Amino acid sequence: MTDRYSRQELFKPIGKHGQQKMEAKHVLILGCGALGSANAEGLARAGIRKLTIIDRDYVEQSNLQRQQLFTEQDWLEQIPKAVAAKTRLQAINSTIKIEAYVLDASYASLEPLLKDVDLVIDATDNFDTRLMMNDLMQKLEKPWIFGSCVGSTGMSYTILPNVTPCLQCILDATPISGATCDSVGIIYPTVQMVVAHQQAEALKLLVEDFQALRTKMVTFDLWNNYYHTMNMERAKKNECPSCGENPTYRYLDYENQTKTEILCGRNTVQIRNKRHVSMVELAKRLTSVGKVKQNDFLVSVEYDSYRVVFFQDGRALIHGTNSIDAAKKIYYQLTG
Amino acid sequence: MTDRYSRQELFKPIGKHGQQKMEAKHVLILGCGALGSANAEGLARAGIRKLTIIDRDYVEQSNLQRQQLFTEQDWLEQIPKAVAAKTRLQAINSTIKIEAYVLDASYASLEPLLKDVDLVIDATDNFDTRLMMNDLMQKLEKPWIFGSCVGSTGMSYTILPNVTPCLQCILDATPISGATCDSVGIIYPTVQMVVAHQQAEALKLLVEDFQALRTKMVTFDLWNNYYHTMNMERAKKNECPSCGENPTYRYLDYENQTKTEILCGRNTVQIRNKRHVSMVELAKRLTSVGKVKQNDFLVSVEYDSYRVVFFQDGRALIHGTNSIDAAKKIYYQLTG
Amino acid sequence: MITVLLFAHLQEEIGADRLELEYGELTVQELKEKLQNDYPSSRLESVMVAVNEEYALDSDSVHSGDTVALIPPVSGG
Amino acid sequence: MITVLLFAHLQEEIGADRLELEYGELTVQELKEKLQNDYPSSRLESVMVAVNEEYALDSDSVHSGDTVALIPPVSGG
Repeated sequence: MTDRYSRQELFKPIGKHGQQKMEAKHVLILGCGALGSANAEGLARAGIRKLTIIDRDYVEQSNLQRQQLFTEQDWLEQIPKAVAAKTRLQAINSTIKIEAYVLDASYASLEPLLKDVDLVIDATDNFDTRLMMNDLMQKLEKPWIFGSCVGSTGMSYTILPNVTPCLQCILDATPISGATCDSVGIIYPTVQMVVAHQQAEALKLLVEDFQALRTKMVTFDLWNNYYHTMNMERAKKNECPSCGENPTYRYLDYENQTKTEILCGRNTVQIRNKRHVSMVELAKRLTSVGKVKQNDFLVSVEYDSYRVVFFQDGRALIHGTNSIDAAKKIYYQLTG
Repeated sequence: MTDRYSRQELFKPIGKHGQQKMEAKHVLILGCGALGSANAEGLARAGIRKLTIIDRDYVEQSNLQRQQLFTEQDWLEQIPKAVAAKTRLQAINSTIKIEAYVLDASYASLEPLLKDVDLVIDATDNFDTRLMMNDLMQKLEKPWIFGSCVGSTGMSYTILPNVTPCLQCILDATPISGATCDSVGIIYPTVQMVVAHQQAEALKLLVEDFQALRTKMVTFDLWNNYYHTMNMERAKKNECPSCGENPTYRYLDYENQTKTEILCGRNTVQIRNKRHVSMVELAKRLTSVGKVKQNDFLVSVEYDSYRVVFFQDGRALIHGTNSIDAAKKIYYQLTG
Repeated sequence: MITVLLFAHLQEEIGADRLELEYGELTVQELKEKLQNDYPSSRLESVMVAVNEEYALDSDSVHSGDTVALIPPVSGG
Repeated sequence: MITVLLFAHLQEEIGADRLELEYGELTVQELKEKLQNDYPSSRLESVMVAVNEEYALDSDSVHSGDTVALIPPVSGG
């Protein structure tokens, strides 16, 4: 043994035995923004065998305030986040294997990457991707650790197939409209607090100390000094389409996946999404972002140089771009 | 305004007004190990005016598992932590002023550096330095944020002169013997969790949202899933020698300061400390570190290539080095 | 008295981070409806509810002395 | 019954992270003495004590139903 992990091995619940287990494990981090970069740094320092990082985005100036692995140079050169992260992480720990993918996570793109993955850490910024991941992890029977944050509020929950309720159980029947960092802001300590919880749970899973897992959902508010835990046993639903007795994994079906198409010559991208969004709620929310117009059929908002129109059937038009990547990014900045 | 801090300005309790306040502030971070490096990164990203970092140590391999700003290269070149931190922080944010000092914090070395400091963040690894800092901050009437961690347990508390109890109130009458990372280990999420609390409190102080301050002491255990807050009002003591009616600031007196001397030709450093240490308790504790011998007058322990002997009058001999820095480091690794 | 803890956007919409309500016994669903009525701009549709730190269903009852947390799922990352 | 939450080194020394004690009313000081007696290897000298999340003095009393947290100050950083 080298001295490198000595302080972690001295921690009794890990020990040399736990460190050996950890050094055999492969973790995938979905998203490499604030939560993803901090989680990646933690696992690289802890010395797992292999880390896979997935992100569709590149480093922007407004990321620097809270995204831990990135520098001004990464922003000036517009380096993709997964690539910038990998460069920094290998300087931190050259002994672990890191694979970085610049891609938009979908069922098709993710499943092949999950083959020998022991654990997934959620660091995405939207519930479409999370619900797809939830189905996929139930299907593959692998654990994942939900995490999200906005403002001074964050939450985390460890999901174990066949043991705990899944994300679908918890969110079922509720149209989702999470607040986003682009509408109400975010401070760095909120990120750290979510990551502290995700990392602690990750270490427990990686060293196989299942007894120590939290089992409760944590929600906190660092500015208002709240820390709330919620026993989740009653959330488990037998008829859950993801983890119930007859799972259908509906977010893995082609027709339920989010689809995008460029509308030729119109400088517009159309996004089609099966998720139900309440028009009333959406309109209320978007007023903090830009000028909102609303009628019986649609809600429209001016956002930066874009105009985004949401229809009741789940479609959205992003006017002002021909880039699918740019359009998706704006879409999730607005809808979460 | 640039886009750089936009997500922080969108957060209502900060806003553009709070960001302006923040950009006028000077924070000193005492210690640049695990807590120090993560706190420094948070404040550099948040965009304060000036950051002063103080640390006596250089980067070692066993630091890399949890000390956020450092790379393998820093370890291979044995760069002092304050210097390595500054280099990385300026790459993260070139617009703030950073001063890095490689020095052992004492009353004499610290006081001149505190002149225009608005806030101190505690990231030291021992209670001798914390109690000296406590006296100094009471004397100068400046706020500081206590933080400490070991294993999966950490704690944090915000100390405001003339408002809250001080560290001396809380620890009074109790001989201190904090467990250290070198005896029982530490995991990275414990660090992040303490830093999340310290950073949130720091932001509140820097944007002058005093109403939002936590006021309670937080103690947590991430492995055992504990989160405990403690109302501290009753800890305030009128006769406290640091914050009471007739303060004596005893840790600022020369005779109460920790003193070191090299014992010529003996490859030994002597440390003299007025702090009362229980021999019985010390012996119990050191058994986890190395081979302990004990008699009515002293406790001795074999630690790495050193032999350390503690006497009842507060003296310790560190055999096996002529370096005061090395000796102090070992001393605090053992006593905390 | 029922104590209601508010998280995320509800704090701003309701103008407080905590409410003390003098409602008699009612269901979670009824509590949400009353709040929606009293605070028309609050978005309660997708909120998770915990009663005394336990995940609660819409049909569960809330009694005097209970602490109810209203937790809108946040999605940032 | 008194619930005692244990932090840091006390967990290992006492072999649990929580105790449920059937002691009658006693002071904080007496509680510490009893524990020291029952668990001779525990280091209770410099421990901070909270009773029901409030900083407690040695002379404060502890009653059945109270939660007592024993918090040894940790010093790492």
